[in-house]
Formats: sequence, structure tokens, C-alpha cells
Amino acid sequence: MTFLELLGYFNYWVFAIILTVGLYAVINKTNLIKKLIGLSIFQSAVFLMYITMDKVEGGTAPIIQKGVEDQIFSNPLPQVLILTAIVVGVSTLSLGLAMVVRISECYGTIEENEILDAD
Amino acid sequence: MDLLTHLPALQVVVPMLSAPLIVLLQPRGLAWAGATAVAVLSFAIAVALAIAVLDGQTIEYAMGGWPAPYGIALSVDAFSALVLLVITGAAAAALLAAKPSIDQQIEVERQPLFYSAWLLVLSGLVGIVVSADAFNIFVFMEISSLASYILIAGGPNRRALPAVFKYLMMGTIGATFYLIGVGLIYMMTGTLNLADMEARIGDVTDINPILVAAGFITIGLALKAAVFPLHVWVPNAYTHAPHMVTVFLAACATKVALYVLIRFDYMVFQGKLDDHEIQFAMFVMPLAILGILIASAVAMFEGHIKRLLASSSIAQIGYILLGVSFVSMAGLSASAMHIFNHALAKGGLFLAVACLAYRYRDLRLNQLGGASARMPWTCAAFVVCGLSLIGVPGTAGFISKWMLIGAALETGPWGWGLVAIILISSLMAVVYIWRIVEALYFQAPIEGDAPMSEAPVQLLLVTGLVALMNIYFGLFPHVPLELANSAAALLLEGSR
Amino acid sequence: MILIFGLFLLTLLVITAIAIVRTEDLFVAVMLTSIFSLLMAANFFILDAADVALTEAAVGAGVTTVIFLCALALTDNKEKPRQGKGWLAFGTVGLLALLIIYASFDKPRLGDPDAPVHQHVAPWYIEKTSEYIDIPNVVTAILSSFRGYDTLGEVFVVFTACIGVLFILGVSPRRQTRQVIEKNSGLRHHLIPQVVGRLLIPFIVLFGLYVQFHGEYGPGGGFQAGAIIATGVILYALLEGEAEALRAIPSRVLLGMVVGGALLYGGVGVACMFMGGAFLDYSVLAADPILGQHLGILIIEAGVGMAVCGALLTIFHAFAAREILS
Amino acid sequence: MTPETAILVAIGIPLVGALAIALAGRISPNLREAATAVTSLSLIWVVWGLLPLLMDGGRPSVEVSQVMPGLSIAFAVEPLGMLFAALASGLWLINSVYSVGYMRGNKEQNQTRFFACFALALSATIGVAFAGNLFTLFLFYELLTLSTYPLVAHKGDAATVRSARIYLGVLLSTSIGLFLPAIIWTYSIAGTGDFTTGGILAGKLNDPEIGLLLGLFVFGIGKAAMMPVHKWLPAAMVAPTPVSALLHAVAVVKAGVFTITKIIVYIFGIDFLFEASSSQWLVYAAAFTIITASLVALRQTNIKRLLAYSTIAQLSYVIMAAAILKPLAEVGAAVHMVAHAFGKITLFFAAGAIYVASKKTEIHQLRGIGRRMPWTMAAFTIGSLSMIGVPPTAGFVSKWYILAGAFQANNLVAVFTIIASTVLNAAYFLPILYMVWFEREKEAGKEHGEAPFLVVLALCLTALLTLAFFLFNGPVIDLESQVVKGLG
Repeated sequence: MTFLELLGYFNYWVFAIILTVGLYAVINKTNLIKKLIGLSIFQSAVFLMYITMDKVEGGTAPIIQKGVEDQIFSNPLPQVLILTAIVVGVSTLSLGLAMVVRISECYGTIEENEILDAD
Repeated sequence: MDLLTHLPALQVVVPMLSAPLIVLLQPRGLAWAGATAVAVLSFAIAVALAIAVLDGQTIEYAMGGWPAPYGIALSVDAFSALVLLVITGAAAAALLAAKPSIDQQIEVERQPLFYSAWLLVLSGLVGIVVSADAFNIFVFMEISSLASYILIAGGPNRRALPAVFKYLMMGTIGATFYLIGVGLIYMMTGTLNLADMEARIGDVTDINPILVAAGFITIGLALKAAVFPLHVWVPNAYTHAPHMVTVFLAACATKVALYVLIRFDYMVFQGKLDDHEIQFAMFVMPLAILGILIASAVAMFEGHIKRLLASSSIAQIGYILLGVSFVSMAGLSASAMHIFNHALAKGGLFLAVACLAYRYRDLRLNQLGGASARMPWTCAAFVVCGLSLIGVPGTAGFISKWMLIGAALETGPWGWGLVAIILISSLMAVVYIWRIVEALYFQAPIEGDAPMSEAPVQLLLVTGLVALMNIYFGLFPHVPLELANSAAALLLEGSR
Repeated sequence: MILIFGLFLLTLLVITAIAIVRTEDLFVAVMLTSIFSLLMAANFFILDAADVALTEAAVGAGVTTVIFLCALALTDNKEKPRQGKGWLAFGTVGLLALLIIYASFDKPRLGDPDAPVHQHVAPWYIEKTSEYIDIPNVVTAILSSFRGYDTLGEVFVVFTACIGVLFILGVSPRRQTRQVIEKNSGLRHHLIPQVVGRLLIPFIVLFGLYVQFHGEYGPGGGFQAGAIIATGVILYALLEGEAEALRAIPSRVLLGMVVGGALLYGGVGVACMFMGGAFLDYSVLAADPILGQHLGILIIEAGVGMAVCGALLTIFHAFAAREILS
Repeated sequence: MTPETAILVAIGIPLVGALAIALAGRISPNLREAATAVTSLSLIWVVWGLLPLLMDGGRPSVEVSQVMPGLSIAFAVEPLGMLFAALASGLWLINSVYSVGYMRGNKEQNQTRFFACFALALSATIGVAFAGNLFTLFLFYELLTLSTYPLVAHKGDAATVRSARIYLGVLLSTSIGLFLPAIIWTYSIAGTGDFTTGGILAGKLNDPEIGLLLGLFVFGIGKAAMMPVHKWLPAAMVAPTPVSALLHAVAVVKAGVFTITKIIVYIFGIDFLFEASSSQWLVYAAAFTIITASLVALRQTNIKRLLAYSTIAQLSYVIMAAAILKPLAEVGAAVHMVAHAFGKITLFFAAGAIYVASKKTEIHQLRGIGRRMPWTMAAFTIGSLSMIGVPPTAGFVSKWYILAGAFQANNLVAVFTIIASTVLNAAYFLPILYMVWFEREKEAGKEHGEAPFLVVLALCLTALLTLAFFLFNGPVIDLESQVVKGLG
């Protein structure tokens, strides 16, 4: 098992850990902002997974330079996908925060259990 | 420009590009008119597409002129055409009726944004359905989800906000799970195109990631589709959304996620993974049965009319899944048919509720006394759609229940047990629908109420029309039936 | 060497994530999130994803943090401690982690050139980009042409978020007075931020424009540029006050940018249809297909930049204005 | 008008009528009553117009829509259905006359809804009568349940709504829980549900299952009120009397026994069922219901509830007759439907007349009422005698045929049951008759005479029919003999 191999697993495992940490915050926290933070960590983990798979040994960022032959490029497609996913993430987040602001105005709290009690 | 070949793209692009324009239509009523016109046009496109694929062929469209799997492809077959009809039909019908109800619930200044979001939901949902690319489905899923959060957040009650926040959380987790699943499959096959995935997935030797991907995709989409027990966001979201939004979303939103689920399982996994059918059935069937029974039971004891119907929706999702879990021609066509018929019945019911809500502020059952005398047409439409939901013969709901029972009988010795479950849950539907009917017809009016009259004609006409369609498609279901049958054939072919 | 650095970054990432979840001070959590994003961006850079790194830095560390802070100012920045369904959450996420780790043993190892992911579609893009589109940055080529439809969807996601925030925060808060707006004068009376900030803003905007128009040659493009320029304007708003920033770019203009950007992108697609191609098939835009691709990419990138910049600023203003009003 | 269109028109007329009644009700009550009259007259004209064709052996049929392959909405007229339709449409006219008198006499609320739903119920009844296959029959069967629900719940107070809930609950749950599975089973083994002479199940089903399927049908058709699914019928007595009279003595309950008869004759086939040992239980079950219901009727104090239990017993007569599975008994079953209809509608009309005139509902209140209401009570007497089966009333004719059939089959259980129930019938009707005519009023109640003219007219007409049927039953027997022609 080479070092790179280990690092490869390590990447996936970090993905798994961050994913679970994020999801844990989403499920277990009652503070709505904390939930959203958890959600954004959760989504970031997925970005890491996609980007991990694009790496090619000895490759560089996929920008073709004229006149240079036999370059090895990392896979561009996951990068494109994740660019889109990042945008989706921030959009969801801002929408969620707007809701939290309104909830705070209407209920005077952003703790989930207190909101449930209020109704 | 040959319009016909561009239909799949136009189906998505027309509502999508209209959405920004709607934002600019500030003068009163104009945004509604614009959005309605666009929705009706979308429906016309869906009808044209349905006609084109009625004979079982598939229309492909290469976005940007790039061939699949390099570019993003759209594809429309009988199954997608059926779902497209449901989505655009629901959007158009709800919008046609929406104006009085929306004027009552949403401030005029915010209406252009609201209608714009409505069109975005529409384009997102149709975008999912026509897409043949796993990642593209994710993008459009997000458009439709974000926009539907907006629509639901328009509910006048403050409880809409926590409800929609919960929906946002669960919806995002669902979409992210889906994204993980797609990523894993992409990692193992190197492609995002669904058909290409199907072709290449058989060559994958290291199967673990694919299995985990199947799990992630199924659970993620089940979250979005409100499959029991991942349905917890549904009751509050449907209850506190603006009434017309409930009509639209209840008719089609969760079904689109189911559509993707079915697509994925049949087109990509089925037949390529060993014993996937059995695992799928073992996983889905118990959930479907539990969902049917428990959600129906919950509905029997609900006191709020919208919440009751929302619980019933969860049970109906169970029916669709049950048919899918049979992995048979009969089961699949029953499910496809039920997607169509349930949209008709539930859309009609929620339209009638919107009519009631126009006059009644409080929609709890014990507050609805005297409705039948004040709003006879609304109540009549409610009864007809309710019968369709129960599955009384002569209504659309009966057709799909009959097909589902027929499919259950084909499954062998367990068939009669499944039939018993379907029939028991139909009886439960009788109970919960009849509780509403009694409240509408035989409950003494609340004292001190001002005399009230029918809902506005616009709202009422659409409601009546949908009620009549429930009867029409109960007697002449040939068109959806044909689509459902060729959809089932296509799916099974894809799984082989 | 760089791999060891990567290992180090990943470990830091995990530590930060856990710290974020554990802290009860939301302000600290947000700041840590910003750091988390920066670490993530650095990690992406190591993994050869320059475009993504740039985006993550601009969006995750920049815009997201600002919006979070705006929201915090409107709510509460302390989390209330509670005990609860910890076991349920632990059970669920533990199961999930095991599942993924189970799957990971069959995954191709990192950087394996023979992995299926590098076999099928990806080489085609790298090979054909020069032939069909002829721009150096393959990511941009895929983003705006091969998978341009996805990017159109992405623009509409941003658009949706923008109108969503406007819609949700469009409800008038209870107290609303004009005077309060004037009182918020940003950091005008703090000398050092003033000077440094004023120096920085032109460079930020300039850099944004560079990223916008250089996207075909190096990392960057409309989205990153939009985010960077938006960050510049937000900085201006922080320095000079909300009202001043709105005076510079009124909210109607911002909304116009969003709508215009989205329509510009879509319009290009429709134009392609009218000129005989498929939707978003830029080749038909000019006599020479490659020139057409260049033209199309240029326009749609401009559309993306406009829409994203406008949307992010609109969202920011929606939060910031509320902060002052309520 | 060809017979095929006549079938559709017959179902359509009451539907259109219901709409016309609903609209006319907004203008004036007289116009509404006129609409009812026109509707029922034209219905009679169309339905009875089909009779000559049927007598000549014609079997018109028409398919409306092929809903799914093998599942279609189709109508086919045959002697049993013809008889049922003719009976229901004819009595509807008389009942409408009675209803107008009754509803106005009682100053009931929501009369427009009442008459409109009544017309709807008739449409469903004709649909049941003319249905050409099981699916169509099921459709109209459910429609009948639903359209009569508002009639049962007419009063709208808590107790009524509760009873109506029992009514709907029992009928819907039996039909969905048992009848529908039976239909599905039939379709799945026979591939069709068309009513075919000689049955469609012969040779496709084995012995224990035959009994099971029969059981699903018999108890699934809750309208036939076989014990233990009879509870809805007493519950339905909260409805206004015209509803009890036409629907719960004629249309609805007859739809039940008619359906069972039709299934025995056209789905199973008499001969096939006769060979199957597992179908024997039906005679015993019917006999049990006859005896038990009669015993329960003995203990009733409320006039309408007594009549309801009497109806339950009489319905099982028809089922038992059909279950004897011999040609004469099948004819007897059909004839008994008619005979009981005439007699029981007369009894209900009389009970309603008593209520309109004096608000009396209990049996003990009837002492000496014969002197105040001679016409009404004369009709009541004729009806009672018909129930017992005394000549010269209609009840005698049908009992004769059923007994003949029972002897043909050497079915001693049936013979014994008929004799025993006749004794029981006499035991609960004769004391009432004695009380009415020969005892004196105890408490000085309020002064009253006869009920309104329309009410008395209607009940005299049906009493006359009861007597007339004893003499002029030839056409009915000729018609029904066609059902069993060539059998046994």
C-alpha cells in the first residue's frame, strides 16, 4: 500500500467523517442557524468527495497549454459539477437564513423546541 | 426552426425563461396573467409531447448539440410524457383558479416574485422529468425545491416558516444524498448519462460503491418523495402553504421524486445488479404497506382538513410504491396510472379546500358547519373527488386501484394479503373522507357567522372541471392508460 | 511534500468541523466555518481543482460568512444548551459513516489514471476541447458549452434564491424608520479599516473583471467573477454604510442585473434555436463554429457574472436592510 | 328509439331529472314536483316500452365504454332485470305522489335535495337492473349506496347522522371488503364478468372455493341484508317514510337480492352450483335469517322497525328461493320480489300516513286507529295479509312457487322454514290488526282523521296492486320462466 493509496483512503474517510459531523449537527442541534451550519458542512463533504476523484497522478489543472505535448490533466468534469453544487449550496443557505430571520421575528427565538412549544 | 424537434427543450425553457420576466410585471394582476399563460402553454407542449410518444417511441434531444454522454441529453418517453401531463396540468389548473385565493393570501407587492417562483417550480419539475442526465436532474431538483420553499413560505400563518424550514432541511439532505449516490456511480462508471450508466454499470467489478450508491439514491429520493417513514415534512408543509400552492405541490411534487426513483431503479440498477429486484422489493414493499396503513390511520383522526388530506397523500405515495415493488408489467402500469389519477383526485380535493378556505378562515373540521348550504357546488366537487380518492367505481381512482389489485394477485400466494391491505386502506379512506363530508353536510353552522356565499366563479369553475375529469377518466381512461402501459413496457425493457 | 501538506489540511478540516459543531457561540461557529471553507479551498487546490478552489474561497469563505453574520445580527448569537436525542443522531450518522467506509474499500485509489472515472467521458473533453471550442481551460469549456445547460440551471438556482430571499424578507418588519438607516454609517469613523478597505476595493473589482474575462484561459469565469465583485461591493457597504452602497448601485439595478443576466444566458440559447441549432448550440452563432463557440461562451459568461453578482448583492442587501430597519 | 338507446335513456332520464329537480327547486316547489312527475312518467314510458321486446325473447344490450381490456361498462336487459326495473320505475310514480303529500304534510326541510337524490337513486337502481356485467353492476350498486345516504341522513340531527353512518359504513365496507374481492376473483379466474346464461364459472372453480366465493358475494352484497350484515336496514329507518317505502322496501334491498339472484343464475349457473356441495350452506343461512329476523320482529315496538325486520326476513325468502337452485324456485324468487314489493310498500305507506296524521310511531299507540283512518288501515291489513301469504294477496302466489320449488328439490329445510315463518308472520301481524280494528283508544290523543289525500291515494293504489297481483300474475311468470327455460 503506497502512501498515495493511503492518502486516497484518507480523503474518502475524511469525507465520511465530515459528512457525519455535518449530519449530526443537522439532526441533533435545535438551534436553526447551527442546523444550517451543519448543513453547509454536510454539503462541503460531498464537494470533497467529487474533487478527490478528479485527481490523476502527476496531473495538473486541466488548462491546455499550446505547444506542450503529453500533459497529464486531472479530470475536469467533477470540477464543473462541484462548481454548480457550490452555487446550489450557497443558494439554499441564503434561503434558509432568510427563513431563520423571519422565524426569529415571528417567534422571538430560533431554538426548534421553543418554536414547537410556542404553537 | 422546426418547433416539433425542439419540444423537449421548450418544455423546460419556456417556463424557465418566463420566470425572470414575471418579476418585472409589477402592475396588479399582470404577473398572474403572464404566469397563467405560460403554464397553459407548457401544458400544450406537454400534450404535444404526449401525442408524439403515444406509440411508444422515445424523443431524444441533445442540449447544445453535443451528443450524449458528452453533452446533456433530454429524453421523453411515455412515462415522462405522463408525468409531464400531470405536472403542467396541475400547474396550469391551479394557476387558472389561483387569482382570488392568492390575492387573499399574498400581498400585491410580493405577487410577481411569487408567480415567478411558481414558474420556477414548474420548470424545475419538468426539467427533472425530461432530463436524461443524473447530475442535471440534481440541478433541476434544486431549482424546483428552492422555488417550492418560497411558495410554501408564502403561507400567511407564521407556522408556515418552521414547516418550510424543516422541508428545506430534509429536502437538502435528500438532494445531497442523491448527489453522493450519483458521485459514486460516476466514480465507478465514468459517465453521468443514465442510459450510458446502464450500459457501463454491468462492467463494474468492484460492486460495493454501486450498492452504497443505490442506497443513497433510494433514500435521498425517498426523502424528497415523502416515502414513509421519511414523510415528516409533508403534513406541516402542505397544511400551512398557501392553498393554491398545496393544490399544485400535492398533485405533482412528490411524484416527480418518485419518478426519478423509478427511473433509476429500473433503468440503471435493475437487471444489472444481482438480485436487485428482490432487494428492491424487500426494501420498498414493507415501507409502502406501512405507509399506506399508518398514514391512513393518522388521517382518520386528523382534525384539520388540509392536514388530513396531507396524511392521505403519504398513504397514496405508498400505493404507487407498492405497484412499483411488484417489478411487473401490471404493477408498473398501475403505479403510473395512480400517479395520474391521484393527482386528479388530490388536486381536486385541495382545490375544493381552497374554495372553502376562501370563505372559512379556520379549516378545522369542527368549524366547517353549514358549508353544504353555503357552498353547494364546492361541496359537491369535494364529494366527487373524495369518491375518486376512495376508489369508487366510475371515478378515476377506481381504475388504478383495480389495476393495482390485479397486479397484486399476480404476485402469487401473498397476493391476497396485499389485496386485503389495499381494501382495508380503501375502507380507511372511506372513513376519513366521510368525516369531512359529514362535517360539510350535517354539522350545525357556527353561530354568529355572517351569511356566506360560494367561492369566486374562477376558482369554482376549475374545481368543478377537475371533479368532472375525475369522472371522465373513470369511464374513459384510455389515453393515460395507454401511456401508463407503454411506460411500464419501457421500464421493464430497460431493466432487462 | 504537497501530499503531506494535504494530509495535514484534511486533519485540520476534521478538527475544524468538530469544533464548529461543539461550540455554543454561533459567532465563533460562523468564523470557524469561514476557516473551514478556506481549508477546503486549499485542499481543492492541491487536488488540481483551481476553479473550484477559487469559487470555494470566494463563496464559502467570503459571501457565505457575510450572509451568516447578517443573519446572526438579526437573531441571536448564542446557542442554548440542551440534552436530547443524541443517541438517535449518533446511530444514524454512525451507520452512514460505516456505509461509506465500507464502500471506500472498493473505490479506485486516489490518482489512479486507470480508474473508470478517467476513462470514458473525461478524456474526450480534454481531447476535443481544442478541436471544437479551442479555449485552454477545459473546465470553462465544459461548464459553458458541453454542459452549458447545467450552468443555465445553476444561474436559475441563484435567481431562485434571490427572489426567494426578496420574497421571504419582503414582509415589512414591525418597526420601520428612515432615520435609522442614516445612523448606520458603517466603519466610516474607523480610520484603519477605511484606508485599507478603500485601497483594496478597486483591486478586488479589477481582479473580478480579470477573472471574468480571463476565464477561458485560466481558472475563473462568470461565477467566480460575480462572487468576487459582489464581495468588493459588500466591503464597500461595510465601510461606507448600507445606504451609501445602495446609492452607488440601487437595488432596482441589482434586480435588473439578475433578471438581465439570466435572460441573457437563456436568450443566447433561444437565439441558437432560431439560427438552426439545438438550444445552447453556440456553433451556429457565427459562420465559423469555433468562433460561434467563443462568442457564445463570452456572452453567457457575462450573463452568469451579472446574474451572480446581482443576486448575491440583492441577498446581502435584503439581510442588511432588515438589520437596520428592525 | 331502438332498444339500445332506450337502455341508456332509461338510466339518463332520472339523472337529467335530478338536475331539473335541483334547478326547479330554486324557483318553486310546484315546478319541482312537476319535474319529478314528468321524470317518473317518462321513465315508465321508456322502461315499460322495453317489456314487449323482452316477452318475445329479445335481449338488447349496449356497451358504453371499454374502460380496460376485459373491463367494460355495458348494459344488457334480461327478464330478471326487466322485472326489477319495471317494478322500481312503476312504484316510483306512486311513491312520488305519496312523497309530495308526506313531505308537505310534515313540512320537511331540504325538500329539493330530497327529491333530487331520490331521482339519482332511481337512476342507480335502473343501472343495477340493466347492468350487463359485474363491474357495471358494482358501479351502480355503489352509486345507489351513495345517493341514498343523503336521504337516510335527511333530518340531519346527531342521532340521524349516527344511523346514516351505520348505513353507509355497513354497506360500503361489505361492498369494498367482500363484494369487490369476489368480483376481482371472478374476473381473475373467468377473465370476464359478463352475465351469461348458464354461468361463466362452470369448470373453473373447485368445491370449497365455490362456497367461499358464494359467501363473499352473499355477504358482500350487504343490501340483501343477510344476517349478520343486516344492521343497516333498521338503522335506515330514521329516513323519511317515502324513503323507507320505496328504497328500503323496494329499490335498495331488492337491488341486493336481485344482484344475488343474478349472480347465482348468470355467474355461477344454477346447475353448476347445484352440483357443488359447498354451496348448500346458503339455504341454511337464509333459513336462519328468516327465522331469526321474524323472532326479532316479534319483539319490536316501533312500527317502522318491525317492518324493517320483516323486510329482512322476506329478503332472505328470495335468497333461499334462489339458493334452492330449481327452476320453479327461481321463478318464485322473482315473483316474490314483486309480491313483497307491493305488500311492503303498502305497509310503509300506511305507517307514514299514520305518522303524518297523528305523529304516532309505536305499535301500542295504534289501538282503535282503524276507525279514524279506515282507508289507510284497510290497506295496512291487505299488506299484512300479503306478508303472511294469505290468499287472495300477492304473497300467496310467490310462496306457492317457492314451496313448489322446494319440493322439486326435496329441500325439507326450506319447506319447514317457509311454514314456520308463515306462523311467525301471522304472530306479529295479526295482533296488530286485532288492535287496530277491535280495541278502543286508551288515552284521549289529539283528534285526527285521514292523512292528506295524495298519501291515501298512493297507499290505496298499492293495496289494490297487491290484490290484483294474485289474479293477474301471468305475464310476470311468463317473463321469468324465460330465465330458467331449458334448465332442470
